[in-house]
Amino acid sequence: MLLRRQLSLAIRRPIEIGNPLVFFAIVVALFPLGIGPASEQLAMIAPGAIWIIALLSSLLTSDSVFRSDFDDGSLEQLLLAPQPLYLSVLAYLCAHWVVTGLLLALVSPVFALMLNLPAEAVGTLMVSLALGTAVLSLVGGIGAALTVGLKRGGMLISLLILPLYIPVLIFGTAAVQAAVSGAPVGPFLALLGAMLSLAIALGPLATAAGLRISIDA
Amino acid sequence: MTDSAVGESLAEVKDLGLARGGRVLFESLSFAIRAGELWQLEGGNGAGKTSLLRILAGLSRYGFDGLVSRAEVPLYVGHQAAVKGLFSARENLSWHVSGGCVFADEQIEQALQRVGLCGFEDTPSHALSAGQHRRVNLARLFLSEARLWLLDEPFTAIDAAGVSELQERIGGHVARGGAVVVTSHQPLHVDHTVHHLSLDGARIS
Amino acid sequence: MSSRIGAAQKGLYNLTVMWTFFHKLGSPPWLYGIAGAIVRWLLPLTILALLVGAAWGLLFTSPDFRQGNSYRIIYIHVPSAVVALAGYYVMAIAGAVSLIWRMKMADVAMKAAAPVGAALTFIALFTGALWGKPTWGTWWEWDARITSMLILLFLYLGVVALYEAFDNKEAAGRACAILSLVGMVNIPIIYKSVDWWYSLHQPASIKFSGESAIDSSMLYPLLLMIGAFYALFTCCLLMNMRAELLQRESRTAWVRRLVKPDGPR
Amino acid sequence: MYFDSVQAALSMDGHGSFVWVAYFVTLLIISAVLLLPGLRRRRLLRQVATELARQESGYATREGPR
Repeated sequence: MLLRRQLSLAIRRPIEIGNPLVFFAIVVALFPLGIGPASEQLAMIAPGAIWIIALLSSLLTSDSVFRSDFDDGSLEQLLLAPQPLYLSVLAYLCAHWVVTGLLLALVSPVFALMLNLPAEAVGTLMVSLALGTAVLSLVGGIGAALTVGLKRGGMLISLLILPLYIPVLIFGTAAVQAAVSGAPVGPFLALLGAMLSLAIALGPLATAAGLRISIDA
Repeated sequence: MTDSAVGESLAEVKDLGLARGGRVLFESLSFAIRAGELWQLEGGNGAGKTSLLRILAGLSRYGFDGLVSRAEVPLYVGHQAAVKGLFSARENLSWHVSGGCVFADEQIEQALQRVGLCGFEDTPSHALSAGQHRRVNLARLFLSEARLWLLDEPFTAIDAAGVSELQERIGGHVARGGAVVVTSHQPLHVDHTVHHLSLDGARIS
Repeated sequence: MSSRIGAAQKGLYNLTVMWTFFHKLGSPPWLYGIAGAIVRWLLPLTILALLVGAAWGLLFTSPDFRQGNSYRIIYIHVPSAVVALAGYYVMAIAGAVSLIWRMKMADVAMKAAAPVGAALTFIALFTGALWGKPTWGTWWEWDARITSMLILLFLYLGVVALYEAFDNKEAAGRACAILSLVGMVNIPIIYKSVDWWYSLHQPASIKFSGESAIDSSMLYPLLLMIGAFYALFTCCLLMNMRAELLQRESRTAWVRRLVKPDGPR
Repeated sequence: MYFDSVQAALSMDGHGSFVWVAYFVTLLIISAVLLLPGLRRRRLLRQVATELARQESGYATREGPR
């Protein structure tokens, strides 16, 4: 029920969904300008580039997950809700993932072609992005919960959470590079899946505790 | 409205002490809120009324010493209206974050009428005035199942008719065995014994 | 030589035993006094151990046959790295204790551990870079261990920055406790993934002498330095805690009595 | 003593500069980390002392600066 509320809230304001996608498109366009149009160079850095941009866009949007509810007081009501906070936070983060991560994964083939990533790697890219952005949203939620009470939390959240994003980035890029070079992709995706299960189990717990502290401050 | 045995305590506080910025607001404060009681918290600005209410509600769990226990999750109406600008009044209430159960449509309609918002059910909330936002929030009084109500300055930005309507609702709730803790500067005209807890001298009467 | 390592380790050991034994009492004045007592004898011991270890490692051992004398940096690089990592765990555990049992003293310990750990991590990074120059010819080498050290430094800076960002210091302490716990869970994952990533890109790179590989004449000074660094960390932690206690309890009676023995009751 | 002369110890056949710079910087940081808390403690104690003195002579109100 809460998930429906979050999704309707997000859909109610389409521009909010568009922002990460536009951000993604612009930054992807920057890369060829920065590195030069030669296609083999682009192909070489394409997996890493796409993953880093996905990571940054997830980070930028995760700050506002709780902020709007915190400002108008409905976050306090959330703490008093009869259902456990773990589920409510999970609903919040799933809504955030669907709106940013999933869409990114669906749209990524377009950007992959722009960076002329070999076609057979696009499938792996989408799957790894879908899995990876879920982990990013869950971990980003922890940072958002801790900094929601602060006025100038935006920059701080990146310092807190980026080190925790590194394993996801490493294995996500490795999965796509393996796909490019034709190596088996299974193990990398399995690792991403393992990280996802860990993030699902522990992420919302830390986020819930973080919310209780930010509300109390 | 489940009727509870009168005298069953809904919230217990044992030697509660709170200091803010080095100043001790109150200490070793003990009292119990029983069903069928109406409490009014008094005290100047900054005397810690809101903090005490938040501690009672369980929003603040750190930063004070002493024990607070409560029978069930209370209904907390704070300064902020907890109303999303994007949603209409009806959506705000039907999907309300703390409302576990989903209310039938006519229940919401009836609640909005009681708060004087009939005709505004479907206008997006950002078109409503601040007073109307608070009325949407206060409409939850007519919907909530919680027996313990914690109302923080409920009468601000509400016109005379609304205030009397709310006081009558509070009286009804207390009569049916609920308990209400109100922080307000206006005296309560309710035909019910009002327990006063003044935080200035931490006196209980 | 090894008796001094034993002393430092024993000091640390009975400190932890006392700590868990007394943690019920956890009252500031007691902690202030006991920390002072420990620092009084641990500080000279640490300085002595550091000097002896450095002199021994620098001047008395023979150079490594492959890298010549530049390997002598190992005597500060490896100990600071090891203790920096241990420091993060100390901070995370102190955070957990302050969260679960609501103990103010653990919160003070966490706040005190963060800057010391960050300084040690920086030493490890700086000496690692300096060591990289003669052996690999580049100032910054994306070696697995040095990259993990860099990430550890970011984790430390994250905790310190979060603490400064909060106005209400108690909430800051709890938020940092959560962040350090999340960090603690992630450290093994980060270390493994960086090691794996490193082996993916440069499988054949030479691995400079790991602890076990070096022969005994170089090993002893290293163990001494590790013990000395542990003692150094404990010393700084206790001194920082004393200062932190004074800051938080500056208005209480025991601090007043401390300043003026016949101060007002 | 492995090195036969002080000069050899300084040069360490080419690597000396790196080794000594590393040790010097480490010494710098360690002494900073060791000294800072002590100074801070003394400053805090002095602060409390001055505040006490001022209170006794009755200038500041009961609150006094923190």
